[in-house]
Amino acid sequence: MSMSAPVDSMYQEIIIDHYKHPQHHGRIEPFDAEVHHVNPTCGDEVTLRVQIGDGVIHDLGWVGEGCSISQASTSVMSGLVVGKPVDEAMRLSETFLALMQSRGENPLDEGELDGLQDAVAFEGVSKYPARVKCALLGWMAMKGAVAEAAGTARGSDAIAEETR
Amino acid sequence: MSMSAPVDSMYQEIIIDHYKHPQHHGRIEPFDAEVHHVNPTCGDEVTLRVQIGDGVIHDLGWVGEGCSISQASTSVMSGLVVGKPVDEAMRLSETFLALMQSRGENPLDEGELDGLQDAVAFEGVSKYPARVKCALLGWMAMKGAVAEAAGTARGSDAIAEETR
Amino acid sequence: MSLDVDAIRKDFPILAREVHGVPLVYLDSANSAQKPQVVIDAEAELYAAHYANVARAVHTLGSEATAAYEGARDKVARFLNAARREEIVFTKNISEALNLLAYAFSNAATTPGAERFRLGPGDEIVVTEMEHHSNLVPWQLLAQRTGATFKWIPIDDEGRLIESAIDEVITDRTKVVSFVYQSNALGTINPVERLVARARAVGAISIIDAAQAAPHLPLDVQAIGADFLGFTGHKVYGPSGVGVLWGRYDLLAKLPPFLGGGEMIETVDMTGSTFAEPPHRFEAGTPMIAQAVALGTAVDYLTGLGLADIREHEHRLVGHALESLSAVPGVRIIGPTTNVDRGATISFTVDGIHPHDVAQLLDERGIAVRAGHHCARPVCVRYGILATTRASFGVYTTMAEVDALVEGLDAVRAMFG
Amino acid sequence: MSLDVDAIRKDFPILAREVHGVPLVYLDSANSAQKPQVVIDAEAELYAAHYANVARAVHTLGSEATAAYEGARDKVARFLNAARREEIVFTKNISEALNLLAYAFSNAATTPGAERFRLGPGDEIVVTEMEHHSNLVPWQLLAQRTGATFKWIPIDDEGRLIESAIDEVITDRTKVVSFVYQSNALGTINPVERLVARARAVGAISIIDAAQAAPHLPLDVQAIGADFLGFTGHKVYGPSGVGVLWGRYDLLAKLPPFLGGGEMIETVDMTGSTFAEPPHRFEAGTPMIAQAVALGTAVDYLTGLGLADIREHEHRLVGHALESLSAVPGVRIIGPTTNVDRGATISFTVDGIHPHDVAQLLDERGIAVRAGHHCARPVCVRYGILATTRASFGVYTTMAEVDALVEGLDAVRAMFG
Ligand SMILES: Cc1ncc(COP(=O)(O)O)c(C=O)c1O
Ligand SMILES: Cc1ncc(COP(=O)(O)O)c(C=O)c1O
Repeated sequence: MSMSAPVDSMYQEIIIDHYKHPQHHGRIEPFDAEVHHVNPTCGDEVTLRVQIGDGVIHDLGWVGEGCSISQASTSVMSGLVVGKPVDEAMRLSETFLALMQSRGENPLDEGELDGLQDAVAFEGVSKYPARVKCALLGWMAMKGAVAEAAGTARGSDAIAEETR
Repeated sequence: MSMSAPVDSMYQEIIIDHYKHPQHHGRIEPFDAEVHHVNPTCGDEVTLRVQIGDGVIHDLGWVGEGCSISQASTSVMSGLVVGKPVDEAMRLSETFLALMQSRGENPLDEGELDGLQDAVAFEGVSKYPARVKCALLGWMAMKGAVAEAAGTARGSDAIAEETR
Repeated sequence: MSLDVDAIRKDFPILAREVHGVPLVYLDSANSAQKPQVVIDAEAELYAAHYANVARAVHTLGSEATAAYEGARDKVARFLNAARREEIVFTKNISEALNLLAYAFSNAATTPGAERFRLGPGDEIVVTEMEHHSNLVPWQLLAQRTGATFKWIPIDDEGRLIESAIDEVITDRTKVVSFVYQSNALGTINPVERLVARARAVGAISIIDAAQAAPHLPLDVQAIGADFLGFTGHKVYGPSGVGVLWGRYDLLAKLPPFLGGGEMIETVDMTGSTFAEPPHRFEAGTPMIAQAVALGTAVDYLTGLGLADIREHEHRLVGHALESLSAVPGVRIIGPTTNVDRGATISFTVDGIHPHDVAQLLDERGIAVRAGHHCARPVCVRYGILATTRASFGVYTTMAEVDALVEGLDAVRAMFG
Repeated sequence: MSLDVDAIRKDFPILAREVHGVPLVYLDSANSAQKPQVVIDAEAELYAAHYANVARAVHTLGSEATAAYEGARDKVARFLNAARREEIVFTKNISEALNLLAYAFSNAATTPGAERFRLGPGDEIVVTEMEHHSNLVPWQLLAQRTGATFKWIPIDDEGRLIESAIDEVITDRTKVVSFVYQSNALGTINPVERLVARARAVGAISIIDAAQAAPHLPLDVQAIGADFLGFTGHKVYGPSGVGVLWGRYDLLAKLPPFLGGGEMIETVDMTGSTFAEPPHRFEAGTPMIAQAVALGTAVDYLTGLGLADIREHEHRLVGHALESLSAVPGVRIIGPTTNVDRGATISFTVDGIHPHDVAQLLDERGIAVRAGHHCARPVCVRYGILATTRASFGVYTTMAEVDALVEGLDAVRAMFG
């Protein structure tokens, strides 16, 4: 057997890179909301803070524990949404969710794929339902924190449900 | 389809005859013991009285309700054991039990078969475990009544268990 | 469109069998239906190429098995037109599904947030007099555990619920109403809408035993409007060892757990545990993986044939059977004698001949029917009989088989004549 | 005689499969074992030629299916060396078997003659810290229902029971002692005789979870001397959807029913019911007919190979694996590191790499292992870890496969290096 992963590996170079060198890692100050999300089936967890103003995610920081997929995905997500309007972050989140639920049949058009940038590397995860939740953990935490900061009717509890 | 039963029918002529013209049917007086046995899976029942003296079954009478197999078998059993020593009745009962548990592979020698006389007609029943209990009902009642009459340690309760 | 019964029969390998040297005439589908080759193959193929435990594994076989198992949940959800796939719980049979509810209700006593399901003295549990033991004993035991009162809606001489009794028996004290959609002993199809409406009017939980309905008529749980409904795999041409409990999600979400074990938990500590969301909360341990997958195949097979066409085919068989059987001297039909609101199951007695003898002699002619109380003993008690003979039909049953039954009964009568 | 593993591998069709373009190396048998063709065929053949419902039917197919089903009971009785065939109860898995006991014990509260099984405040239920959730949650729930105290025997750093604690934790107040024979998370084989003897000495009922023992070593329930023992079909190379509860007949005879329904009754009236003798009292509804039959085939297959030879084969695999894995930098074995009183299941962590990543990357090389808490979360808590990777072996596992695992771990470490 060779020592390299197969070409269709879930573990794209980019994922390992983000795992080893996570972006926006740490606890930011000041912040408008902090959430803590856990994936009960595997124990992965993330604590995430956001700072929001004028409908824009000004800053975001996180710490977490778990597999490379959950940690790398949170890192990639952070790089994508910081500095973006909340609307756009939510759209990206929807697009990523669609990719994750595609079971390996990528449903996105070129524009959508471009928007996801590095996050496209997680496409292979969609074939493993047990791991999809890992890839979504950070995204769901971000949504929860944004909702909490915005003080919308949809509290973080309701959103936490989705990460189960 | 023809109107006659197949040659390997469980319903030998002899069985139908005994069903239509049961022997030793009725309640005898006087009697030494009376038992009532029920087959809970199909509801067949028999009430049976015996009169015993000097280790011999002097008389036996029964009434019952149920399928032709249970009623005919009780009739055949009665004809076989009345007038016989209790020992011999018990031996016949064992032999009949062995035949019933044979699942169609008759295990008896010629002498044993001769002893069973008409009861050999029930051989076909042994292939149908659900019906074996029907064929045994009267025999078990007889054993129970004899034990009761003899006032032995093995009460009819213990024996009733066997007919379940 | 009507069913192509000849083509259907080729799907079922066992129908090529002979019994006592004559072709099998299988008229015992209400007891358990035979299996089409696609169902047999679904289990075998999973084992031969895609088997592993589900939910717990991150490897390829585990993912494939999980996709197949959860795919079966989607198929069953479509079969029942459930609002959400999470409303489908796999059990080992419908008996377990009904016991699951009865135990969850008594567990509500010590589960915070489950007040809706609590029962105690003064509360009532209502069934009907025509229930299968599996929808009767669990409620008797629940009444014994909780002190609630066990009541039932009586049936009339024709084997139908006494409709005027519905409103009397179901009262403001009634907490649970559980009833059979189609009776396995009588063939009666009950007034489901009336029963559900009455249960809802008094605030009771309504539960439907659809074991005998699922193979024969289209089910739409959203249209029916009940709270829970169950059916069993082996009667819908699926494998043995698997059944289904459907429940409205908002109720399932509050329902206390039943069996404890692997996969039904959220987190476990030595000092206490919390439980997963539905449906997994109710699926403790390794599930019936291959059986659920094959059940998915079975319900798709039924949908492919078309439930409306199946109903029409069986309606014609029943019409013919009722007419022919009534003409046999000494035959008394136990249950509705008109072909209205009744399914493809006909119980009867033959004067002077015990049902076991009838069934056994028919078997010697290749005809498989059932004899006994059909696990609905109170029905026999109601009609003052010990047992009945029962013929039941399915998608593969032909008019010629109904005729064979009638001829067979003539022969049986001749033997005992 | 040692196992002819090459020949055995040909019995299992799935082992010919490729995963990600490389041959499958299946090291997840403790999760669920693969199925030999004879087991797959046993189910399929029943459906294709001898299927009907059991117990209830007088016709030929019903008799054949009943003979096959009850024949499987005989086979399982022989497999366990049970004193009587009536001591074998078929369940859907071992989780149900353990819940059956836990519910029967609480039903004892309202069942005359079942005093022996009653529990209340002050009484103790004892398990171990290494139980599978299925032998833990049912007892936690029973404690909650009855007010009894839930206790456990702790484990040491090597993953073995602290033997000196056995006498302390099991006291005169202990009514039930339920423990795992071989741990699924650690591989530890427990001192069964000591535990049974201690339970007997204090008059407690002893229950053995033999889910992980049954596939690997000879079991003789009469020699073991416990009161109840369960195992699960899918781990002994049998089908999914079937398990076994064995119980001493005199205890089963007094044990209250669990599930209510068809076939578990003696007689049913609307006003109350009485129950059948064991084993039928505990088999409500239509059983897992084809699955029990195929389980009979599976245990005969194991007996044919020889449990002693299986044990020896797996012992060698474990010895080699313990040695090779210990040599991989960063690998820490969770559980006994010596090949004494341990089975063919090895849990480990790899420094700095999450178990899910380890398992997933191994899968990409065709190697199927499990990652997680293995439904024994308290074990992970005990060792301060979130999860482990677990490799487990079976009759078809080769030394080369153990080597492939070790090579795979080198590759995984290289990627994350
Ligand atoms: C030790 C042990 N007990 C109980 C179980 C539960 O078995 P099942 O899921 O088949 O009920 C398992 C396996 O999952 C186990 O390993
Ligand atoms: C109406 C009805 N309910 C419940 C059952 C029980 O089904 P199962 O034995 O599959 O649990 C049956 C069939 O036996 C039935 O006909």
